[in-house]
Amino acid sequence: MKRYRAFTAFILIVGALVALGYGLFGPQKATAALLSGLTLASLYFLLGAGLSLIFGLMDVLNFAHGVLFMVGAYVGYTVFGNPRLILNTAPLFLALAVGIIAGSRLAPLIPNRRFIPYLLALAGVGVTLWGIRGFPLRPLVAFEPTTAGGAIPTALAQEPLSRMLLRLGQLALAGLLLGPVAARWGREDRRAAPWRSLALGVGLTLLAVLLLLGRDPLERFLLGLSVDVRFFLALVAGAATGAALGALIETTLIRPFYGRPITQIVLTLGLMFAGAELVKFIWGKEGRPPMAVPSLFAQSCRSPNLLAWLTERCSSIDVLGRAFPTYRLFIIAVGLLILVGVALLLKYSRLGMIVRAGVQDSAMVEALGINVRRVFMAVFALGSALAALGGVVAAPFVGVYPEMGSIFQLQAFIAVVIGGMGSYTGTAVGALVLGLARALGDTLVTTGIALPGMAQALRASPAVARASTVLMMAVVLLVRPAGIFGRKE
Amino acid sequence: MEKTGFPLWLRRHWPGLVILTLMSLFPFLAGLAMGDPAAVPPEIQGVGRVLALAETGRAKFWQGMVIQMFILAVFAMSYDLLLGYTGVISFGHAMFFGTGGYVVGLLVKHAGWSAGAAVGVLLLVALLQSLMVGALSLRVKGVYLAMVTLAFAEFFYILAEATDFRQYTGADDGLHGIYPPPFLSPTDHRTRFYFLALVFFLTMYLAARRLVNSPTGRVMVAIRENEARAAMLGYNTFVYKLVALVAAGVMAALAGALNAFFNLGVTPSVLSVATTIDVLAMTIVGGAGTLTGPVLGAAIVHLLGYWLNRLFGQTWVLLFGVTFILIVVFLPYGIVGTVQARSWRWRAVWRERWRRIKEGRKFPLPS
Amino acid sequence: MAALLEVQDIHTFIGQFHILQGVSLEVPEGSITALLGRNGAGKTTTLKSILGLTPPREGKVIFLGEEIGGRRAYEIAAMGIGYVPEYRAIFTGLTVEENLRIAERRKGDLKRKADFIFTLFPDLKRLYRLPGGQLSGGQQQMLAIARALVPDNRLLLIDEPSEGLAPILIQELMGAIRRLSAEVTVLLVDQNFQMTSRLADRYFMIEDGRTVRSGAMADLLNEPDVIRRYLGAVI
Amino acid sequence: MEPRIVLETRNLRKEFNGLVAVADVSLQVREGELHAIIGPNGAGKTTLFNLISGVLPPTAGKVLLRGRDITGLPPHQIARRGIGRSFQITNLFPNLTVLESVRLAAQARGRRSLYFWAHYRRYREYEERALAIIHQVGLAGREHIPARALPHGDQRKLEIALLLATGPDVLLLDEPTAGMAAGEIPLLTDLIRRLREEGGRTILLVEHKMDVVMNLSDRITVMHQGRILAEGTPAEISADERVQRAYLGEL
Repeated sequence: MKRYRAFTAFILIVGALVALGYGLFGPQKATAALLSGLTLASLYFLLGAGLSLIFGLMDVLNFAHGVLFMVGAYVGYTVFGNPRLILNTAPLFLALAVGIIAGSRLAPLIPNRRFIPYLLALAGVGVTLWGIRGFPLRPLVAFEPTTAGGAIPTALAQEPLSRMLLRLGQLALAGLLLGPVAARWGREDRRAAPWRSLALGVGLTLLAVLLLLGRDPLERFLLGLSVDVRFFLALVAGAATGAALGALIETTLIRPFYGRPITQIVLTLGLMFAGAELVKFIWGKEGRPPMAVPSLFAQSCRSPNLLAWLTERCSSIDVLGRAFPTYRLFIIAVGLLILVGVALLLKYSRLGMIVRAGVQDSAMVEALGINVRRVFMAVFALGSALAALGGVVAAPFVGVYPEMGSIFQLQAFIAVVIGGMGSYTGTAVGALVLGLARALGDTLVTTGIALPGMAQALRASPAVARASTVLMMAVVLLVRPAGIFGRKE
Repeated sequence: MEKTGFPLWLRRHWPGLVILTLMSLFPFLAGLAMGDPAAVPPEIQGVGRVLALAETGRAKFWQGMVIQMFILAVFAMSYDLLLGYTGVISFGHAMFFGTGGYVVGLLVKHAGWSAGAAVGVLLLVALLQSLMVGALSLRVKGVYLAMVTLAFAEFFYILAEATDFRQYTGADDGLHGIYPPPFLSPTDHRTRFYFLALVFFLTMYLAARRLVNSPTGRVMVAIRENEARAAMLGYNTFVYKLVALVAAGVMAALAGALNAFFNLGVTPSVLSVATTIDVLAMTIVGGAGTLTGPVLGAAIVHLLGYWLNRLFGQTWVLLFGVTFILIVVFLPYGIVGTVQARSWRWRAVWRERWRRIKEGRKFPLPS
Repeated sequence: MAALLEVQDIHTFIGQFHILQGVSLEVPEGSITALLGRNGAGKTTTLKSILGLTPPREGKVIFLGEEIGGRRAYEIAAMGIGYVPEYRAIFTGLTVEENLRIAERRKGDLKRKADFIFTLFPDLKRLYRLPGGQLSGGQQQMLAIARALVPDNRLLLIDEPSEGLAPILIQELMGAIRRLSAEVTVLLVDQNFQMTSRLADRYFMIEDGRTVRSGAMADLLNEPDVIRRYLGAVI
Repeated sequence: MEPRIVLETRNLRKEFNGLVAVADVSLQVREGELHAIIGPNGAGKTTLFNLISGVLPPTAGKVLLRGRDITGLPPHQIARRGIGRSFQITNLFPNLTVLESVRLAAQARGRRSLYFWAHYRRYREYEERALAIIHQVGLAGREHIPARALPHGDQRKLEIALLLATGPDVLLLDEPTAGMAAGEIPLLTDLIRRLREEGGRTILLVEHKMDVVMNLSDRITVMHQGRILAEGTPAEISADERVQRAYLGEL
């Protein structure tokens, strides 16, 4: 019955928003606003789904979620437009990872004294700094991303291979030093088969060396690919980076503080801050214009309807006489796809079953012999991947800039609070409500509010609409402190 | 023999008194040690010379550093009233600090009010703001509260940055030219401003200490320890959390106002998450749940920021973020918190031993 | 008869409270052993400590001849310990089938054990597709026990199974526990002394976080004073 | 003369997701009496306490205190109206000392808790009252030990001290002897008896230990599966055949 009431509330709110839109702006503008609303809702959902899943399962509120969204966007953007940066930096990370994997195997050989981990960590950080010292990051980043078939103008930014190989060695050494510390930090005694980590180590080493040796042909190859393939690669790379970072955050900063929620929250808050600074450090303070879109959305024309668009590949489509960018339809589609996909995963996979059970009682799940923490890590990685994917999808829509993480995270928070924390349905609903409200608000403040007795309509910037969603959250909190679909404590 | 009256008071408070004396003498000591003798006309001699020296060179700079520490210390103490004493995790504390700056800024610069009147109105505004924010956000608990307070803070941050109000707030450039009365100018009379900040800090410290040691403060601690149980004793925990939030909000707003006067302006960054992280770092480094902790934390964090900036330039913000994470990981109870827990346990052990000895039982002492 | 499980002088803290202050016990293979004691004596904590859900800070837990103290709960459980917690912690949002399937350690566990489970608890077959939350208290209890039977467990830890059940259901439950004990060793905690005294062969008595007595159940029944003193039950 | 009814529940009902924990319980507690509630685990005793003390809202029914409806009031208001409650599971302020905890409870009774400008030491009466109660429950000499460092039995005593310090006229005691060593129980029963005789307080007690219940109570209610099975004097109850079967056993 309660569920029923929540559902009615949801229908009423959405209905009211739609009616308000049509009443204020007439069908033309209102439909466009609603479609924009769906676009925003889709992005909010991609961010909020991970937040909500992670919170529901492990009671961790990840304040760094927006950073993952932003990192996804930046990585996707870079893979798409400037593969040289990736080809020159990825091997460094791989070398470090290989070192850590090998080093964690050596952990039992290290004498068990208290000061030794600190010493090793210090040495490891020192060698890392030594290894990246003087790396020509600035010139590598400086390139403007190119469009289809373009080339990066100069070869000067790259360091000679010999220097890069030396760096790989240095970082692998740093990893070796850090490995034992990492193994102890995770407090997980690794009894997995040694061949596994051996295979992983060899594989990663090969990959690193191959990337580096083949960096020039690879770059030419990547830039020669069609925009569509590169866009797809950007999506995959962004999501994969998100997943990897999520897993890393979970193992290093969340897991050791299980049962100390305040520490966890404060840590993710610190990460949110440091992450934004790191992005600024690597890519600079200035943002970049929206990324190029796949060819399906690229022709500069306006299609009269959906069918025509599929053949004409226009950048916009006619909606009741107004142009609407087709790429936004893609964003909506991705959101819907993920919404359904994750719902199916939760409902029918064994992982989903464990997650649903774990949301209720994770200790009992563990008592059944299931490694709950590995499930936690998987969910954290999944949530992070969704956020990062959202970032890549958003890049052609809003561009990339260092504040995008906190801006979208704030809206995702509000969506999750409105929908009800820890509820998957609630997140979708909250995202939808907030997206529609935001789009209407944006239309309202930019076209102006004409109050009776005023000579001129009152106009404002979209920032005001963005701020006003906080007021909306306040109203929901007053009426239902746990959100529309929230569980009452 | 129990001593009473003044000697007892002295015995209990001597460390504080020593620190207070040092703080009062600081401008003069700094003047003597670091002042620029060349900048002071030779005809000024004696006490006047010491005073003039304090307004020169590095002495003036370090006074500024300490003034900033006093301001941040008050800000951190106010945050600790929430986090350390009441157990409320708010991530929107920058909101109050920024409100302080912007309210006095708007009133002094655009309405032409005197600084005193502006601060008076600020008190009222901060009271109303914290009441409203508290009434809304305290309806939820734990991480929800953290999220909601962050959203409220971002609300004000966005408004301060919004181009719509540029003519009032200066948008992303900030609001500049917030002058205190000329005789307290932080540029011309830094030593006077130093003493203003010192008096402000002391007043706030004593007020906060009185609050945490009042019957109300005891209930706040009880809420931190076990909120449900406090309610079962008959306390309306919402009211006490609201009192804590209002006290913290007003204190932070006053600190923000003084900060605006000292820097002669505010920028939207005082309302940003970075400010909340700063204050969180100060509280956690020093030790949440103590008043001296945040003060110490403010001093350490401010100095750390200064040194990191000097050593690494632009990158310092990133390094500060990393340092913050390391501090949280390795010092979860802070400096004062850790020391106190140690000495407290130690005292408890000895008290128990003493009791057993007095009772004349022949227990083997626990080793 | 070798002990399947041996607990040696464990001390467990929950938060800052010292709950277990020296619990020792032995569970011989093939028996039903009862853990007795009043509310708050530390029985549930003992079970959780064995399983590693509240890891003991001191002392040893030995299962199948291996020291398992300090291992993670899932590793301990996967060695062959099934846990039926207090308050029937079944997953209310999952169907009966999913509640059983989630306990599988190897694919096909449920298929192999289905017959055994349905002979013990015929009701569950009828309710197979229903969400756990819609089951009655007794049915939930049956499901919780059935869940622990899905994988090949050597030992079951059963906590307060009779709590809140009508007498007739308790009879049924006793029958089920007796029958399943032919296949698996049981360590049983229950306030219902009528029930435990009829089921168990041996007992360990806990008071204030310490083991205070142990022995054969038959001997305990001849000591009404002891029962009254430690359990407060009227015989 | 018929004694006054202090606390009354009318058709009180609580369901959790369709599971009925307390089913239409109507209970009348008379002034100055010690009224015990017994029943097997899961019979709904603790839930009943939670409903009376406002921790849980009832699904249906009413709670009346001296004839006034207090159903659904928040716990702190119910506490201020004079219903004090102890908990089955130790529920203390872990880092506060015994004296600090009890003083807080004593302060809860007064009206000065919002005096944020004064030092708490100024109100000696709270401290004196706290010390007296600490003495009364037998915790003298342990005033400065934090709650978490106390042995279990002392924690139970502190629980009772907290309860007494708020000065309630109706006490809800939820298994006060839970987890106490057998030797300590007589001290506690003595204390409960004294409380009643001195203060004329009304006590509602949930307890498993039958000899404690039989010794102390004026009236016993037996609950089973959320319902009231029987009610009467200790003698009546121990003679009741249904009670024997459902709870006391047939051996």
